[in-house]
Amino acid sequence: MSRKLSMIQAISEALDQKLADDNRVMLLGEDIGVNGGVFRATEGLFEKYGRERIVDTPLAEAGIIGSAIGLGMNGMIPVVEIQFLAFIYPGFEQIVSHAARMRYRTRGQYHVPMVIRTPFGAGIRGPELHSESVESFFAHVPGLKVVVPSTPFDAKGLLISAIEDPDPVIFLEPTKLYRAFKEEVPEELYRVPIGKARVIREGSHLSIFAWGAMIRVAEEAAQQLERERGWLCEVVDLRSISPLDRDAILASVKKTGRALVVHEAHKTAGMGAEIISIINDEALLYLKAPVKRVTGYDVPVPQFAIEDDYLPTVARVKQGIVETIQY
Amino acid sequence: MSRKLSMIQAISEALDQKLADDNRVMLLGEDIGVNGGVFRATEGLFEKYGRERIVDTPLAEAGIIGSAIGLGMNGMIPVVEIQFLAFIYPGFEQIVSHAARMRYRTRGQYHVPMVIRTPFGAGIRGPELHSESVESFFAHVPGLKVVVPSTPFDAKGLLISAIEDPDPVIFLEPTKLYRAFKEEVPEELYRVPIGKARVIREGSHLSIFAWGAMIRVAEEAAQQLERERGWLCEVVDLRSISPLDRDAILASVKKTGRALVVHEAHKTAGMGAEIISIINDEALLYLKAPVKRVTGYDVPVPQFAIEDDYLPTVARVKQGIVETIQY
Amino acid sequence: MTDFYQVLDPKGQLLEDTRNQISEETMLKMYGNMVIVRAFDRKSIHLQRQGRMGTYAPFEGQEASQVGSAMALLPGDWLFPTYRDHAASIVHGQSMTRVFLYWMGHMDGSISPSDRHIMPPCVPIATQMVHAVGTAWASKRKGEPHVSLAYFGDGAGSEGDFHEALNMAGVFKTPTIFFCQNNGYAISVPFSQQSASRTVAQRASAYDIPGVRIDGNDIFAVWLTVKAAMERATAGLGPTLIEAVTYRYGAHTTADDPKKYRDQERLAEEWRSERDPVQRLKVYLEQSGLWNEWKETALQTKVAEQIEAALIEAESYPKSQAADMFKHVYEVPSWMVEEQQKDAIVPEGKRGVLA
Amino acid sequence: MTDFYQVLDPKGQLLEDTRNQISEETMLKMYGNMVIVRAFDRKSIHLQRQGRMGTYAPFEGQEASQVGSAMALLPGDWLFPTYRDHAASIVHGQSMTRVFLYWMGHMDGSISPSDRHIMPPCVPIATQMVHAVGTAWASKRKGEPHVSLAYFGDGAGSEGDFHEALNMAGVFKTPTIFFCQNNGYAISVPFSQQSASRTVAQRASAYDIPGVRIDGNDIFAVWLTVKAAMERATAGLGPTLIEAVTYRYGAHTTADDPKKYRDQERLAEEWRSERDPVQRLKVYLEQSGLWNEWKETALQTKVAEQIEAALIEAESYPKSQAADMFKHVYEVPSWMVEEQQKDAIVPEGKRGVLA
Ligand SMILES: Cc1ncc(C[n+]2csc(CCOP(=O)(O)OP(=O)(O)O)c2C)c(N)n1
Ligand SMILES: Cc1ncc(C[n+]2csc(CCOP(=O)(O)OP(=O)(O)O)c2C)c(N)n1
Ligand SMILES: [Mg+2]
Ligand SMILES: [Mg+2]
Repeated sequence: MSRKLSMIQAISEALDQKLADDNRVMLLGEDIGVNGGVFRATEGLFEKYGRERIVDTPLAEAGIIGSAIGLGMNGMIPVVEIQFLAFIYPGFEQIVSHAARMRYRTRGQYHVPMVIRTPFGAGIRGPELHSESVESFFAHVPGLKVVVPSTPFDAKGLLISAIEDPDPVIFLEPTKLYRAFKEEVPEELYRVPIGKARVIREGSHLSIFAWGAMIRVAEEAAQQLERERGWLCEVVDLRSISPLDRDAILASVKKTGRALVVHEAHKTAGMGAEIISIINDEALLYLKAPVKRVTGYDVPVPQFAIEDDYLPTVARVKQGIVETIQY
Repeated sequence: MSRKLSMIQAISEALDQKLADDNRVMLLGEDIGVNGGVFRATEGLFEKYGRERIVDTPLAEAGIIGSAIGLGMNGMIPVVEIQFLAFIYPGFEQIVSHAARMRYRTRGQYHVPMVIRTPFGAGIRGPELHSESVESFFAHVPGLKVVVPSTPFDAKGLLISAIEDPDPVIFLEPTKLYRAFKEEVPEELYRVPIGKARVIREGSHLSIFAWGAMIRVAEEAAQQLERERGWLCEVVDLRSISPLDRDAILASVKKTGRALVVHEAHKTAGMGAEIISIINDEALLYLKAPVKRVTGYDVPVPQFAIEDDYLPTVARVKQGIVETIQY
Repeated sequence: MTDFYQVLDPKGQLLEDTRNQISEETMLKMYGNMVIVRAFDRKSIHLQRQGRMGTYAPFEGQEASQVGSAMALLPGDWLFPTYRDHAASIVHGQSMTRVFLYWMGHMDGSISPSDRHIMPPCVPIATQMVHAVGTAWASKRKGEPHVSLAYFGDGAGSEGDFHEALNMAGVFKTPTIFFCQNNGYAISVPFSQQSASRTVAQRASAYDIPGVRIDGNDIFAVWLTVKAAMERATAGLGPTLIEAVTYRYGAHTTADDPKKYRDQERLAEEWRSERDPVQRLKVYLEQSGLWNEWKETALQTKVAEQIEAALIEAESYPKSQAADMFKHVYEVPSWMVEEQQKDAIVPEGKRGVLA
Repeated sequence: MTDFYQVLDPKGQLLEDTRNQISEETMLKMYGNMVIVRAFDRKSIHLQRQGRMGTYAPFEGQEASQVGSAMALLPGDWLFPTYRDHAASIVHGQSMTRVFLYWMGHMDGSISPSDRHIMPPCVPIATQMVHAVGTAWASKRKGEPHVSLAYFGDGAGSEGDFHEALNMAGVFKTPTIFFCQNNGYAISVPFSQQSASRTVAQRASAYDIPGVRIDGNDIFAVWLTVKAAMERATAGLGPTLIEAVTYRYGAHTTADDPKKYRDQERLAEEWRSERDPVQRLKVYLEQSGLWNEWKETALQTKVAEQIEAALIEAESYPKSQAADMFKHVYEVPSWMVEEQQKDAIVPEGKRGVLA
């Protein structure tokens, strides 16, 4: 059975079902208890599972993430909510120097089955530092996995996989998509595998690699160009930022010979560069044109009055496609 | 006039001369005062400039970097020493969310003329977390500059430029090179410009892009292959990681048609990817082979017994060159 | 709630004679300022509801804390507000126009008046506290008699930066004033769950610096306490931690619903009717013959006009433009910034049509 | 220095009657443990000088703090050492072999015995303190009567993580023991410059949790204090902060030269001759008729043999290999790990010769 759910509902359901399924699962975060989370991802869970398992923490991200590491090492499965991605920085050391390395340092004796969920990305008219997308920071850290859903279905299935994953997973939720649309989501527990991309639109002229809120921008651009020029762009939702699904990237680009990456993050040292490098490594000779990056600019995400100018738009993606196809 | 100095001496001299030159310059850090710094970069400066300007701080990186931001906004030029790169993480939020953005948020009214110096990189048999090279984190942050010297001469000139730069500069000092060799260093104050690479070995068969301690590995590999096969590899010391010297990268690769990047940092989402992307953007058609990355692996930097296996070696670089040239 | 320093009790009665410490002029200014910022706050909520502003963080209930502390400052003092301290910013000299612009998401919303040091509202919790150590330290090094005052909330007291700031300020005896508005909540989390300690002020003892707990709805107590802290600070005696006990009547931000986590009607009503900061000063001024209904009416009219004028100015201020995003990333733009700016200013209609 | 809890004074005299609290067997074990770890420490410095080990962090002078606290623990308790707390690890059950391996840079150097929870030495200062909140919290949730004990230094008290750990442990009443060895220095920085407060223990009042300052060179005081904290913790009363005042006789690490920042000869000599933890227990045991020179000689011989055996084991332990680097990055290796492993194990001689 399935019903139509928004992404936030799908996330909430995944949490609920894993809480019911596994007594070791605990949620930790600021305002996630009585208040149900600032985006309401944990609505109703406090009443259902109690204060032992749905924990309103003090305002201390290093403390939250660090104690979640300890909880994870001692048999719990902590699912941490960070209120917005930029507020993960106080806990950055705990993630990079500990969560990602505990299994390694102890030669597998201890591990940290932690998930850190956090809304990310721009486009919601948020104040400063509510719109960051710095996924490449985490992708550069061995020992972490990084996941970004773009649909309610994937959000539920990926979150369940993340909670069941024995290693720490950074789970980035595109704020803009929380309530953007609904789709059929199965009622039962199901998994979407981490590390697997999904081709959401087949095509032969060019491959677009994207994730999160940029998927919709990519799709729209692809649709318009099909209508306008008959070009068929393949859209690949990478879903996992680390590890990237190299096979999917290569399969698509070997077919189309042209590619474009869309991401909200700053261009320099963003994940677009890594994707280009994977293509360079293994499919250079298939390329008919340079791989294009349509990304956020190398400037701080501006105040919201002009955030739309910062973000990749359908027009910018289309321009990139045109330039790549007509190279 | 010049004399032969090691890199640490050159750094020390740059600090000394800027302290003498500009009363606003202050040094802050753990053990930099009476003790002269754990690597002795500040030896003798406490005695010379006193505790007001050479400040032994509490063990609190967010506090050090955060207060340096305030000092910088109110007329001082703070030069912070972080004992090892990994210990910058507690201050990561201060760097990313404040130092890098203060000019932007205040529309130029306040700025942070801060330098953060820190030893980085492996190869000194250091304990855990004493050998990281995560320069790409900082290169992904607009508003920061990132600099890495590979010679005593450049260290002094770049550090002086960094201190005089009105924007925050992350100054990464390859620990392994501190005392590796000496070279002629002018006595006077001089600048090496930030953002400019240096071709340290001309060549026509392949371009090697590297920085810091990897320069010596790259040079050695190039020399051996010239001897062994007569191949002339160009070695480009990027020196600035942000901004990268795109012109130098493109000029070299357009000439050679083949390129290889060497860095100690983990491969995925490291700066090698960005360099490949710059080449992809502007010089794809010049490439006769994929650009190779010879880098640290996507594993935590291991304990020192096997750190040499983690690091790019001359043999690995040579293998990369051979594969690229014989592609 | 009673173990704090109070001068003017909730009924508007003076508990200690402050006549030679606070002039009548100052008292009237305190009142005028509280009235205008309250009106500003209500206007902002209204504008947000109308979609003319983004998410907004109201402060009604906390006027005495913000106005009293900011009024104590001298023009050269540095002010570090959070996202909730626009009352303090306005009192220290920020224009209401600019505060409107900030909440409208305008790029120019956090520029300080050039003759003041009013920092942009700080969003990441507690991070501004260490900046205020640094600016104060610099003032001290330069021999300037200025303090840096950092606002923060009860929730902020749990962050590591709080601790590092207080310790460093204590070690270097910087002229920093750490001003906590303990409004009882960090969004939904009550202070009793936020902290293992009963008060924020007691944390000062961890650093052997003075910690003072005051009635944050008593503007006299606030003003006098900050003045005393300023004296200590500029005398080279170092920082002070002040905990002003107060309450926000409304939501955390316009995106928040306080009914989800507290008995909003009862509690807010109780604070408003029994401990309101504006009302108690008004009663005192009236009883002292310094205020009357006629003056009140005139003030309210003036205030409404001023706010309206600021709003008109804000709404007719030149809009932020894509090009603004590329300014002030560095003093000298990087090549990436320069090049990407060219890409960004292509008009949308002109994109994707090259062929 | 005297405002702390002391049971056995520096002259080996008992200040309070502890006979029914600490058994003779325990006392003898305390002594034996202190002797062996001291010998281990000296051996390690020696090995480092010979180039058989990497940089090493010695703890001589701090034996009572480490041995006394670790001996108080039960097998199921969690131990979070720093880079200086191998004495504690050894006492809690870590093999000396593994400690040697750790300092030899071996990949297997931080594996806990499988029937203990001994965490790897924590390098980034204060970060382990929050882990000990988490593990203790989990013990509590599972209803296991175990504590988590985190070691840290006086310098660590300045880090934000110290504050967040204490506050969170206080809020959730986790069975965590925060054990500070205040050895007076964070590398070169004396505590007086590290902290605005005179003691570490007083910081407990910032969290309304108990803070105890003890003579860290008095193993009885250490043991009794940790036992009391364990009782509180497992009774659900929450964390305790313990400040054990002690001194490291030697360098911060073998890479450090204490003469640069303190009057090393005078100070270390003073501590060693006047307050040594091993000597004072020895005097007490001798006076109590529990110890004599004959036993001492036997112990020293046994200790030397044990250390030698551990060293031989460590030096003949299979060397770390490149392939080890790729293990345990994830439970299931990523494709990057798998592929790069293939690259890494190409023998050096085989590289660069494909042609
Ligand atoms: C580092 C960080 N974490 C989380 C947030 C999200 N957040 C914004 S305000 C707030 C509560 C702050 O409470 P308090 O310090 O009491 O100040 P108040 O809002 O009551 O004025 C939170 C959790 C943030 N802005 N920064
Ligand atoms: C976050 C961090 N910053 C800096 C360092 C470098 N460092 C290693 S030990 C040390 C001093 C620690 O002093 P203390 O906490 O008193 O412990 P002790 O060494 O005296 O046992 C410093 C600064 C580090 N390991 N981690
Ligand atoms: Mg609050
Ligand atoms: Mg110490």
